[in-house]
Amino acid sequence: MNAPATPKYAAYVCSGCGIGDKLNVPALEKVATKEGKMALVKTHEFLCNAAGVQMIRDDIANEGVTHLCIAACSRRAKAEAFQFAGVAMSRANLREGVIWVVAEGADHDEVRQEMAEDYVRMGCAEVKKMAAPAGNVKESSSKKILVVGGGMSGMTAALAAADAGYEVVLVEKTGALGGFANNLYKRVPFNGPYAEPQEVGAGETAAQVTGNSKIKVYLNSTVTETAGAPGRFAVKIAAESGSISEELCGAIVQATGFTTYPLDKLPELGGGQANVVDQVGLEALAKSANGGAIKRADGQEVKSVVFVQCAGQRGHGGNGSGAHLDYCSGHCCATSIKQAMYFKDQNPDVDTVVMYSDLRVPGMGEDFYRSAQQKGVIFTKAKVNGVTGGNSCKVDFKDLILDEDVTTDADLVVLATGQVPTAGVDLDEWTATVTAAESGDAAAVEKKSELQKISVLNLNYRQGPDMPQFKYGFADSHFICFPYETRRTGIYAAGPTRRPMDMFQATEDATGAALKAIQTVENVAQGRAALPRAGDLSFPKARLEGCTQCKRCTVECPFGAIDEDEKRFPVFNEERCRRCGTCMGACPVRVISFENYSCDTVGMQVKAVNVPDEFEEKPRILILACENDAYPALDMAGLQRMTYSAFVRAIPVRCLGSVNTIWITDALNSGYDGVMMMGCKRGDEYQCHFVKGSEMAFYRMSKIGDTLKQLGLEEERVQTQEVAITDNTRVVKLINDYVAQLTEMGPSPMKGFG
Amino acid sequence: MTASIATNQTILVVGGGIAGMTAALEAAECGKQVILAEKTPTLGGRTSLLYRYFPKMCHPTCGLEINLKRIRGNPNVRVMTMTEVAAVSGSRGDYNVTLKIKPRYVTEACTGCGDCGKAVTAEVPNPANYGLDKIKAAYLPHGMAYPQRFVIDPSIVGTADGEAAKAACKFGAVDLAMQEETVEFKVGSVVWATGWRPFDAAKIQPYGYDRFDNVITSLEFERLADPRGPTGGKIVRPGDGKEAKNIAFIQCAGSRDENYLRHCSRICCMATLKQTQYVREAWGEEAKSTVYYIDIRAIDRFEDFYANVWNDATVSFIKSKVARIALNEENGNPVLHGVNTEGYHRYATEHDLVVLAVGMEPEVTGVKLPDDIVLDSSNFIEGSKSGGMFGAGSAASPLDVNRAVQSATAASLKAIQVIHKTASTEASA
Amino acid sequence: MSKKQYAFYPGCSSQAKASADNFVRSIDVVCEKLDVQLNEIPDWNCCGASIGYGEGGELPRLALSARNLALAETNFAGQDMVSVCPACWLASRETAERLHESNSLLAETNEALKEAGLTFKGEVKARHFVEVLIEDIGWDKMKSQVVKPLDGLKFAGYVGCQTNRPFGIVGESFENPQYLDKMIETCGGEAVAYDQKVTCCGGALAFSEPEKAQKQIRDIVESAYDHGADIIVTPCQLCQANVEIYQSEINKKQGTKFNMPVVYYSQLMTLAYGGTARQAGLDGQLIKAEKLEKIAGK
Amino acid sequence: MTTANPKYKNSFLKEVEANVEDGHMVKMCMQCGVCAGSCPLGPHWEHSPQKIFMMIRAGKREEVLSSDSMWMCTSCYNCIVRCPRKLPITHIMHGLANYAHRLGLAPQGQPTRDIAKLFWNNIIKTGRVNELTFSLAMYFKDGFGQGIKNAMAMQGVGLGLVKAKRLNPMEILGGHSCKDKSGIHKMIAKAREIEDRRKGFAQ
Repeated sequence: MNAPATPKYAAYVCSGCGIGDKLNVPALEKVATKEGKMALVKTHEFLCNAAGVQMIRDDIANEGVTHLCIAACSRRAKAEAFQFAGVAMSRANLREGVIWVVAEGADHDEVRQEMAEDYVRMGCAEVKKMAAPAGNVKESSSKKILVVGGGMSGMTAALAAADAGYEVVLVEKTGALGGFANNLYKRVPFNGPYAEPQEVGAGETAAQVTGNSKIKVYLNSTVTETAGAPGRFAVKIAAESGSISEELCGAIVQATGFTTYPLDKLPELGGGQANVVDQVGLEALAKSANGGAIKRADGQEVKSVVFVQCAGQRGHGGNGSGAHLDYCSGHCCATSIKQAMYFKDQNPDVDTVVMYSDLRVPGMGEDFYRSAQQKGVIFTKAKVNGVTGGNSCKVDFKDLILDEDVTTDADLVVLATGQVPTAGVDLDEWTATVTAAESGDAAAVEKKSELQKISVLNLNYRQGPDMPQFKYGFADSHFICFPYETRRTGIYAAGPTRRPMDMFQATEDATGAALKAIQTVENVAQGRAALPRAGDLSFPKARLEGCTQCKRCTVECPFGAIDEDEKRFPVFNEERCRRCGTCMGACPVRVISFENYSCDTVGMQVKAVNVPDEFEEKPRILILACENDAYPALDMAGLQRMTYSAFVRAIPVRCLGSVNTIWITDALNSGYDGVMMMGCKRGDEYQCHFVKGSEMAFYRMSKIGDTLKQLGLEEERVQTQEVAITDNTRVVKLINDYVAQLTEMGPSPMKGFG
Repeated sequence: MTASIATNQTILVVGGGIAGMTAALEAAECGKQVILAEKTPTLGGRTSLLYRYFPKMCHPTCGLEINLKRIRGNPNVRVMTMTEVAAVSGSRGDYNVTLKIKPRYVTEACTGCGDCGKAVTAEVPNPANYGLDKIKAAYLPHGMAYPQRFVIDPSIVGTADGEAAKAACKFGAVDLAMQEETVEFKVGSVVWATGWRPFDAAKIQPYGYDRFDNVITSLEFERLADPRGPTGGKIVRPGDGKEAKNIAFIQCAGSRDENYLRHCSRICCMATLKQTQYVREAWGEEAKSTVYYIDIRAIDRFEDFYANVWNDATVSFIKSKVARIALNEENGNPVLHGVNTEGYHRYATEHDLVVLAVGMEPEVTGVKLPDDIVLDSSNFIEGSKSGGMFGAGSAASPLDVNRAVQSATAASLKAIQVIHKTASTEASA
Repeated sequence: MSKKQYAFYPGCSSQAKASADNFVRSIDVVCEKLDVQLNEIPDWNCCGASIGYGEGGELPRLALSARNLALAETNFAGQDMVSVCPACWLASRETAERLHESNSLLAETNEALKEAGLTFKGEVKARHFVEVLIEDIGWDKMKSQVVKPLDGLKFAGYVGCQTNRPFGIVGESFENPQYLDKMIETCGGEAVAYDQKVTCCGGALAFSEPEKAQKQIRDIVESAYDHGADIIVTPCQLCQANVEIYQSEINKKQGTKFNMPVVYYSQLMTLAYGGTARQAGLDGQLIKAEKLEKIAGK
Repeated sequence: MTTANPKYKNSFLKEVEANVEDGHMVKMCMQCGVCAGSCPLGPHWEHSPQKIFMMIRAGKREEVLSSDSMWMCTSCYNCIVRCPRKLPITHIMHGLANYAHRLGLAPQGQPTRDIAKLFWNNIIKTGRVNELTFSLAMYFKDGFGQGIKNAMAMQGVGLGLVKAKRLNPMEILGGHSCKDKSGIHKMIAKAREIEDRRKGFAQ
């Protein structure tokens, strides 16, 4: 819905929770009326209770209030009570932000009151520049789910989405569904009693997929182009035959699986030699034996077998030169246990030895381990120094328990090698190649088309054709609480392309990814944002007439949400957007804004603060705090009644990435003595849910030095800090130290000029 | 409350930890109606009592803030705290559930101002710190508590303290007459995200958790390291407040042991590796962590975290299940007795503090569950006979947070499928 | 009132003038006071003890214990078989349980038993006398009989191994069992806390590996002294013998001055129940328990 | 039976499973070492139980059976109650010792082995222990001269026990005994015969 033609502004001051005792509320009302220019100003002794909220509702209904500033507690408190559809609302934080953090006692009454009055000024100034986001409802958007990859993960995702009532398009590059599972004789058990291998069931699942009317399967096909955005992905699917089909999809599940680490890269463990196989090689032997005696390639019955765990895995912690995979593939211990059972179940006299460095069978896998021991499988903690294949294989190893070097022989040696993800193109490599290609490097041009061939999605995003890869080439999320939160809205990786995993986890993972895909198409239909600003209806708008085509927004957007049209103007794909505002922070001409968050909503707050002149010795410090970590930390400092300087004025921002340098220069121009920015941890282990926000802020501020010099200001007047949500104690110290430092430096020379 | 709050198109999620919040939110953000029932006074569960996560060393509170914001902003989720499931009857698509709501003695009118807490003198063991310290008997569970409403401990109801709390509240939010309530309604599907509890370390008698002050659990250690914890983040001994620099971590404390928990709890190895880094951060080169283990289960990409800790000079690893702990009566140091099985070396080693990496026991262990539920041999929830109820997160299997959330997301869709089937059959009928 | 009836398996050391002769005398008094009647199994045989394994092997040892169990079954049908000796109890209970678990083993054992004209039906339950006291008699009744509380005496309750492991008394911890301390307190004595409560005394290896065993014994006695005990109390014959007998040896070899009496819980009870030094078998101590004799003399 | 044992093959493990009391549990050990740390005589072992289990799996037949480690068992049962895999370790140790002894591979002059033999013969003779003859037998097991020394060394104790009426000199003339000695002898002979048959010992 759109706000009525004539906006009406109202402010509501709560006098509860001690606000009335510690502050001069009538004075606050006066500020709201006189300076805030609020048409309607009311005080309530208990604003968040039913009566208080009803009062506001009535004003909206009867007085035509369209914009309201609630001067009470933190925006993080009583959020449910203060929910009013269709009106713009700001919150002036008088409780957590003022009375709970300013020192007790009459000596502080003046500064406490000044602080509160400023927050009221800021709240009123902010709301005047806000509009209630209407949201961009797109009922017509596509709710079809594209699943890339027809293995266990892909098939499970397809069925999961179909069973929830959604159309699915499944693209598989080979001629059959089933993927890696088709290689297996049996699988590790999915459920109790975790004692015996189970039937794989890939065939049954494939039959369910092909028999499901909601699922359209493309075999021998690959995705050659993915254009558009969530709700409107235009997908080109090319069959081997060369025919191209087009599908309009709403969201994508990437279940492109893995390949096994090449055996021939492990000569030190006998890789490539006769009768030395990897786990998938053994599955083949077991399949052809089909319950009978397992025979080697040369047809000889296997009477003794050694399993070498962590073969070319876990770096130096595993077996092999250490120059292979640094990670553990997680499933291999259970897989070798299962494979040893193939032998024992067929003939208990077969000697089966599993050489491990750490046996990793978490959860109920412990029962599977016990079951193998019950069957007589021997487990040895060992470091394998070398394997030679041939008619009688030799395994040189150190028994770490008996602490001695031994050689044992075996008819067959099985190397537990790792999973290598199939996640398409590495974007760093892509960017490098493209840059080189654009500068006319012929080889790069060649390489670019090679890369396009290995791409699994061929996205036409300017950031590259596939999902950004996390460590070791897995298309995983960077976040622990949000395993499906990646940098490509509406695209979710599932199964071993996301993280090394076994088949059971892969099916679970695929089900989860299917949900996220479904959620995406529902969000798009309602114009809602995805995590972390789930449900946000606002989205960035640009006044293109003011745009200088500098491309900063398109380059800096962490989510690849912004394309460029032929005239190099930015094209916003709001369905890809996470509403972080990084584009807004990047824009030098300030043409990008959200309905409820813009250069003005913050800029006006900065300007609204009443900055005393240099003689009053009351410095003013602007704090721009990340709304997800630093601002809650400030709130919790209040909750614990810690005290910090009443000279600071804190404004929550969506992300430091959204901080536009104009706010800083405005603040300094209007006589603030310092500006402190508080954002999340940056670097490899960054905690910013908008990926580069904190990084950006530090980068941009490093560039602000010259501006400061022009203003004749010390660099210390702008400070950027990493603050974690648990830093309630530290944040107080940061503030007080900074205030002390600025007091030391003396008032800003800009005072009075603003 | 009436049955009308829910229909067979509603999903009930039991448990308000990170798995339960996730299951509820993912469904709600797909447009489904969800009731989220939590046993304690606040959402957040075990993760809200963790200081940091492995392997990123980031703060669980950060994710909690995002999830709470999602819940505040989503009318599809109805949160019920201090609420337990008393009974579930019916089957897939059509369950009748009975919930019991314990009295909080504080109504929705609470603003979290804290006056009642100031008025009360009695103190109770602080649940947010596993009882390592005390809090007022009228309290906010912790800084991130949601709903942000105080709780009055039953122990002061009917006492002068209780009356003092009542008198102190300007908003009349304290209701000492509050009684346990029972509500019944229909739901289509139930997701059990009931989580886990630390295995009772006192049962592991050779380690003397019940006899020695300086033998604590990994969860208690987590609170010691947390700036919001009982020691303000100082790693000191509960016994005598002495700085704990030389710390032993004993793995598989309860797990992988047929006398206690037959399963591997999966998270304890990584949790210990993480905690060795707390020790390092606290004491630098003076720190000394010794990890006594059977197998280090740093699965998949966590391996590199293990590799880094392995290369940390302040941390050493001994492949050994510690046989027993004795006490040095002079200095209160626990003395660990055992054998390093890599080559058979006996040890009798003194440490300042011993941290038992206790295993995960399903919270539902010993709880009477609906007959429809299917449990495995360790009481993890495999699913339900009629296929309308699902385990999620560490209620389904011992999982780390990342996997628990993944599992909860999957469970959420399974619940949605049940709702969808019911709806479509009703439509066609 | 009618007495509780049990088939009694005394064991070799409890015979007249055997190493635990004094023990059984006190047991008799306790039974008398608590209305317990122990019916000695006719012609019972040695249980094979723990050391029997070396030569005895598996089945012969099972047969030995099965014979006692069979005799109990036939002579005192319906009664539990009670031992005062941990080794006897352990062997009997273990046999009963293993034969219960394995039919083949039961068949083989009975095949052997037939030679002695017996069969084991697997009905009788093998119990320890301490179980009878705690589970059948109860703490209240044990306390009710106390007329001469052992005021002011400090005891180190030494549980040792086989009364405690692998079976132990129901509900007790293997590492820190409480019942013996509770018995001491029931008799009015003070139980000191010390760290060798369940340390092994060396068992049968006291004979074959004297140095190693005596190291164990030294630890136990030393800790008892360090924690202020006057007397060590134990439920086990082998513990009693080893810990008492070898103190002089250790003194001789290591120059210690150990002189710590080692008595049985039943001796404390006898005295607390008003029994004489003779009834309590205090004359059986190698290291005289003067403090107890004084109380008996009161 | 005494074929050379290939390394890391099942043969010796299988032999142990067939012929050693509770030997079928050896394969269940997960090498945590709690038994090794729990044994009171641990410091005197050459090989800890858990290590012996590994040696069995590694096929070290001679080293295991000729080791005197299992003869160090005091039957304190600490290992059994702490083992996370519930291996009946004490029984397995007893079983291994007995098996080694029967095969004649157990170390010669291993004192516990000798005493075990004396003890068994002592109890089988009459069905009950004769503590006096047992003690004397022990003193004289290493020959007369040593026996006198041993006896003298323990004289004080002996006399003390006699004075305390806890050792009866008259037992030299037979002492306590079961009535049905012959029945017991036949029973034991039979049991041994069955076990030998089962375990494949020559009659």
